[in-house]
Amino acid sequence: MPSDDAVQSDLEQQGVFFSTLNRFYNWGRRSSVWPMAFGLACCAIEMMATGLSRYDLARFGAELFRASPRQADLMIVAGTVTKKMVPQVVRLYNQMPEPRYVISMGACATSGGPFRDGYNVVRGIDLYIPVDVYVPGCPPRPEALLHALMTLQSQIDRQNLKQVRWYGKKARPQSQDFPVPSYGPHGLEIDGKLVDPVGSLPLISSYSSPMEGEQRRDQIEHPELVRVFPDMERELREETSASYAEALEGEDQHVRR
Amino acid sequence: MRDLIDGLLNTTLGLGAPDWLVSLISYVAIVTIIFLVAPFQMLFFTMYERRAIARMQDRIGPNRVGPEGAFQPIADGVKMFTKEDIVPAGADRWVHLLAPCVVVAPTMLLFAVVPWGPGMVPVDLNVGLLFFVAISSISAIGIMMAGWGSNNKFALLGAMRGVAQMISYEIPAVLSLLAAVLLAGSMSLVSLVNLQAGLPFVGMLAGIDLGLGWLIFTPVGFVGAICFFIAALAEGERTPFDIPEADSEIVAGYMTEYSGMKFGLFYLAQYILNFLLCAITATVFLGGWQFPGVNWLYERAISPANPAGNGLFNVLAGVLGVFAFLLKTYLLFYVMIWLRGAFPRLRVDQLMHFGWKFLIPLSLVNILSASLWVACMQWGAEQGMGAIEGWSPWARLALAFVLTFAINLVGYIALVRIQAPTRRRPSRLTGSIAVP
Amino acid sequence: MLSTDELQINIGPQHPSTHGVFRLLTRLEGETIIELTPVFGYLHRNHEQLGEANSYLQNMPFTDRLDYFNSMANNHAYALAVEKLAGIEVPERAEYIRVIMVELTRILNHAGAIGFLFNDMGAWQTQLAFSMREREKILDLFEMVSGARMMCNYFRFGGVVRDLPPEFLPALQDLLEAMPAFIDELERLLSENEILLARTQNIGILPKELAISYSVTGPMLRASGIPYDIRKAEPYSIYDRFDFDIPIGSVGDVYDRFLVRIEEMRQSRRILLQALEQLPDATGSHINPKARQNVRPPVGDAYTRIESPKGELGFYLVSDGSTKPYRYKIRAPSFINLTPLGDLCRGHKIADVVVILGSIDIVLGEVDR
Amino acid sequence: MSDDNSELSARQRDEARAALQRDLPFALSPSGSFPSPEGGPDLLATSDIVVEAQQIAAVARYLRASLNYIYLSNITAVDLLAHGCFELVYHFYRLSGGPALTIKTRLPREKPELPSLTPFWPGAAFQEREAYDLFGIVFKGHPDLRRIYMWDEFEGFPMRKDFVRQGDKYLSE
Amino acid sequence: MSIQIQRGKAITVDRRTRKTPMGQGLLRGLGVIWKHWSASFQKNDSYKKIQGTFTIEYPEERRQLPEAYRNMPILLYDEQSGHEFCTSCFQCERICPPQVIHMTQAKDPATGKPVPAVESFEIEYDACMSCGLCAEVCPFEAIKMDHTFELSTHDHPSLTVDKTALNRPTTYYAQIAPRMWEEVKENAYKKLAANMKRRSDLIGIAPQMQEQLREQLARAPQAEPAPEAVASASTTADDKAARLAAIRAANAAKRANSENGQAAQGDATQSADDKAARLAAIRAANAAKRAAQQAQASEAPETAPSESASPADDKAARLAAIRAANAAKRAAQQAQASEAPETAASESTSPADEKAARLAAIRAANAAKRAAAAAEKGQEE
Repeated sequence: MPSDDAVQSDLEQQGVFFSTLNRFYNWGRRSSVWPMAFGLACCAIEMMATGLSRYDLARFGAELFRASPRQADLMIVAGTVTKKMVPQVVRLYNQMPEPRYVISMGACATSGGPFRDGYNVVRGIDLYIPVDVYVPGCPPRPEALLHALMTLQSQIDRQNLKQVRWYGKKARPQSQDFPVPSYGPHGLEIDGKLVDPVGSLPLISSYSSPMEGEQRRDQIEHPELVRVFPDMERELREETSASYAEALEGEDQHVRR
Repeated sequence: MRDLIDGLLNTTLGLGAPDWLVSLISYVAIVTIIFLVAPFQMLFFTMYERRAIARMQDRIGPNRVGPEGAFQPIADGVKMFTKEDIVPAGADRWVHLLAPCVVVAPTMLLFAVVPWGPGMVPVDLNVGLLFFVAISSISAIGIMMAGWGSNNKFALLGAMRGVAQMISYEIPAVLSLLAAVLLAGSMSLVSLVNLQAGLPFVGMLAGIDLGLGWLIFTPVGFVGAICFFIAALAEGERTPFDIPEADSEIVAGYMTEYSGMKFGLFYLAQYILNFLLCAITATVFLGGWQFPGVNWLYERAISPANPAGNGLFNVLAGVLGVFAFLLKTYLLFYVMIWLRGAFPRLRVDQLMHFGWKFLIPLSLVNILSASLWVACMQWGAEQGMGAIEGWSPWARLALAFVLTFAINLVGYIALVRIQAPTRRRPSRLTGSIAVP
Repeated sequence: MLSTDELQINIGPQHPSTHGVFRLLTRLEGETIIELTPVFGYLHRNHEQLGEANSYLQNMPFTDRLDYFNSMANNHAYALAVEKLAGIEVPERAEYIRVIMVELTRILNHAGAIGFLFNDMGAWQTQLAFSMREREKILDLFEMVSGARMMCNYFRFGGVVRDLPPEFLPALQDLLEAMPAFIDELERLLSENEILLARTQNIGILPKELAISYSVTGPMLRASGIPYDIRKAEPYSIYDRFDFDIPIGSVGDVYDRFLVRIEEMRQSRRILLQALEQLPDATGSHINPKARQNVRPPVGDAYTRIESPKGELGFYLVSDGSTKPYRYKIRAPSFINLTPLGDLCRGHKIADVVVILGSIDIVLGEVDR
Repeated sequence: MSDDNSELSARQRDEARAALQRDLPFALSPSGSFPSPEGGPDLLATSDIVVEAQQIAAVARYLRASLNYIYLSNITAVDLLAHGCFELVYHFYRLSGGPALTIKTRLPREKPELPSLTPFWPGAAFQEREAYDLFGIVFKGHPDLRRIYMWDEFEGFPMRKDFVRQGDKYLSE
Repeated sequence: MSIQIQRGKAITVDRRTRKTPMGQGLLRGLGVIWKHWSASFQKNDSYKKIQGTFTIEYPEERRQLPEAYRNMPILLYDEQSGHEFCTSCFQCERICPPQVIHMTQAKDPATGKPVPAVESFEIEYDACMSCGLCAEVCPFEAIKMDHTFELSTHDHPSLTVDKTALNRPTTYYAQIAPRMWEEVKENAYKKLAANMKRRSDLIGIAPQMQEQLREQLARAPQAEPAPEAVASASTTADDKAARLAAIRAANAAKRANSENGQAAQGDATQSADDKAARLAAIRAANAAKRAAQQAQASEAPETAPSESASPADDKAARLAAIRAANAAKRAAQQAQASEAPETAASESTSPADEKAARLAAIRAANAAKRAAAAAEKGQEE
């Protein structure tokens, strides 16, 4: 975290009390991360195994899997997120109160994993909600999930009481509701615009992680594009006329060299 | 408590404080202590439950936050305090906000009548049990408010279940307490505890006071204790009766829409209520602070009856009494945890079935036994007539034991037999085709 | 008469007890169900479509993720299908190793199913913890041979990836030694427990005739009283060499389904003991050295099925002579066992839905594929 | 092992074919109603029983009533794009054991309609809905023919071979 | 009706419903739990025990992972010579079920001919399904499965791992999987020795070892690159087109890079962009090659002269290359543009780039495919 040191020194200037309070606050949050009982697929079984005898997530104070998102701090997206499931996942995330964290467990939740070329599979949940920690693996070992929890804890340690969302209207990164996609005839839509067509790549970019401000890295790329690149030919012609000659030139040079 | 303050101010310091000031000071002190003790109990209980149930499941439980996980509940508290507070869209805002308070406040009030040790009862009401029963049912309103105010179907379902369950199980709870009240002839919790001095089974008959004459050693008390404890499980929403918040069926019941400290309050109320239910069971049936040595110490301590006593004994009696009381309470809570670790929950209709068709009749039978017991023990003392008038107290006790034991056993067996599982018709199935 | 309104409730897709992402549209009258419609597709991961874009070998790891509890059984069914399609022989030792793995899978699946039943009924994970403890031990064995806990990817066309490591057999012996105690303990928790009897007996009764016309398979079919086990009915691999019984139920309710599962765990242990006894005599290596993994089967189709822990798991493959299957269809037991759910639940309470669903023992990876 | 099974299944098939020939001769499909493309593999060639699509319900009921194939295990749709048809494959079993009896039927891609088996085997309901969802095959007489995996608003049938897909997997196609 | 069961029988399970329930079942259940509770003060460390605390306290205690354990693929290099075992035979890239492996073959800078060594090698750990097929098919024992599972991070792009991060010395692998390495060691070194003869200069040396070996290698006599089997293929028009495409894409990427460098952003930006563009280039090249090969294969049965076919293919491939190049350029520009306002968020831009690049690659491939198909059709007509 590049901004972390600055924040820390900033804090020191403001006095020991605030710094201590911040530390206490972070300690409280890191020691009591209650996950939501929310499993999607294969990884959910490993998530359960993590909570049970052999690995015992409870040691970290995180065994109280809450059934209601209102009482959960952590959403472990454990498994493949399909297009049909995304609206529910986003809605659940929106229902969680701040501070909330997301662990994207396993390859599928991170990037679609082995199923990423499937027509109904989302290429990573970070297209729709910001993710704090990614755990690769298919599925990750329970130990890897514990490691992810520790990574999350170390991240929470670096958070700053002043920048925590929802305290006061002026806190910079505001708590926000993330847009819930809706089902459309060709894929998922946000505000009537196709964002994740079935059988094609998503037309939106992923969210940056919350530490970086939770912004979408890029806006909807081709809002006018319906279906699987039907404008390919037209685009092809345009590009050809513009850059074919140039490219040929370059090639000639290369050949000569 | 008031006596203590009075003694401190007027006798020891000789200030001659007016009556109202003593009362005021004592109430403030009581309230402060209760507000300190109650959350501490809750914190301890959550930790206790998590560690104990982890052990039952071959694992360790929270052990990384503080030494052996001791600060885990504090961390939970900090987190809950700092969590965002959400009022769901479409919720009835004020009802939603008030519900947790309505649930927590009565449970706090209940602390007022719990006798912690000899002479250590905040308020010695002469209708202590009635107070307890009456106040504890107020939280049903809070639960209904929570369910209604949340604008959530699961919450509503949970609230309905919760209220139905609480109201149904009030009855067996009251009936089984009634048996104890019959024996004691008083509704004061202090007099109930005082009754249970002496030896097991015989009470004060032998004249030796070991503080073990608990009601649970009599057939009446035993059945009463079981009935009350089961009803307490239902009222405290513990497994196997945790139906209002059955997370595998209706998400989190009436708490579904509550976040942050509002949820924390429900959590608090629940654990405090559990503590109190265990405490009342311990007080009424397990002798409260009665323990070998407590009475002996207390008799030698300063009190209005014995102004020449030793102040140190007062402290020792208090410590031992509180220790005994808490030990019993925690053991009872261990039983609750144990049940939670072992059993699934009942279905809502089975719960009602069990409450109305088994528990209530059994406690009625128990009341019959209790009145017989009272009759046997007291018959002839004043009335001066009857067949057993001239019997020695030992013979009367034996007769009461045999009679009540027989009645209770017969009642239990008969009820179990009646409850033979009813065979359910298979539900109407469509698409059934005769297959060769 | 009071007139009551019907209440519509969506159980799922995110719901703690749905064994995955799965939605039950229920219409309630009070707490009694008048109609229940399952809605799935929330985990539709396009296995079949991806399977047609993959080569035959590439599909093997994908089968792991179908029924993610029983990857070995899925591997087996798929390997059998490709072997049938391409005409590959399997050495005897490989067959024994396969049987050992699949039977271990069955034990862990059934133990898990029973644990989840308790969880669904509201026990606080304890029985699940016991089940998962045994599962962990079995997964240790799987990890030893295949390198992964859940997604074993262990079977190959004509055998298995690698031979059993030397530490495997002693560990398996130890495990089998402790197995009866574990099963007994589970049964002690399950049978005669009054709460459990009240919750499971006469709940979700599926009569024989209905079970057949609903194409139900596996323990569910057997609990309805039909002794149909593919290991006996159409023996594949080397299952005709083992002595074991088929447990059947008499009523066909939830309780029977779980008693059948417990008994099947015992029978699986029997098979394992026999397999361990016969394994040293088995000939051949762990894989047919002539079998090419980059198969290019002749044009044609093949359907094979095995008795997976959840029921009949079938693979229907169509080959067009290339390295990729032209059609790759999975006949998933959980998917078809779900068909009677609506009928089973009608007239019961919400709480029973969860129990009935748990007794069907579904895995959404397989239902939605 | 597998030899026994294949022999057994061949015998079963022949018996069933003979019985169908005897009792439902009109149901057996005339072969070659769909053209095979030149060059490509002929996926239509099969030794299994091929029946007329519209008669599938009659055949299935006959199999159940007369030949004791009471157990319908599997329904598969195959999109034979090059041949211009869909093939539906049904697998039936006897409860007394033995391998599957495979019944195939073909229907044109333009108008894929055939009778549903759900009224006779309620267990076929989900499988037929699946075939409808992914291939667009319409089962007449199905009580609840809706999409099962994709959402209701979705257009198109993703398992058809001509459904456009993009992704790394399809780079080499 | 019913099935004939050989070697066994059907047994009806005992429902035990005859007894009147008196609560004894509950007590027995409680007894089981009590046993577990009381035994939980000891450890359960044996497969024979079913009671006792079973927990492994993970960060402090770790379970011994079995040798066969597989998590993510890694590449091996020989510590002595510094040579990587990988020869970029593309076997793993082809078998990889989720298609997460991307590589390019190294070329001799002097002759431009391919050398059995790998130039760039990237694995998307975030989509890897840990199936181990890549390690299984590798004929040179170059790719192996790692045991490290502690890979969780907040940084998604960092999960695309390049060669430098993938390389591990053989001693590392021998340590985690001694038996398995012993089995294949000899074979691996034999093949490596053969391949080392065909590598010149620093080609095929692990980046970790390059500094160390630079002087040593400079002193050593230059090995003459042996004529290769691969080289013969390079004479065909298709392959040439494909190669051109790759080079073109690479050039574009390089250009994009240099532009970035001029913009004087941080190193991180450059590497991120570079990575994205490189991925695009690799994919475009491979796709074009495959498309070309396919086109060629489809031609084979026909007797049509290859002259008429090859220009069309060439054109298709060239188009693909242009598109890839354009896309890469655009991605780079976009990255640059988006960077400009906020100087700090250098890392955040790369996934967008990567996606754009991926998109570009796929589009390029599609275009190539389509062009090839069109060419074919044209021929038929």
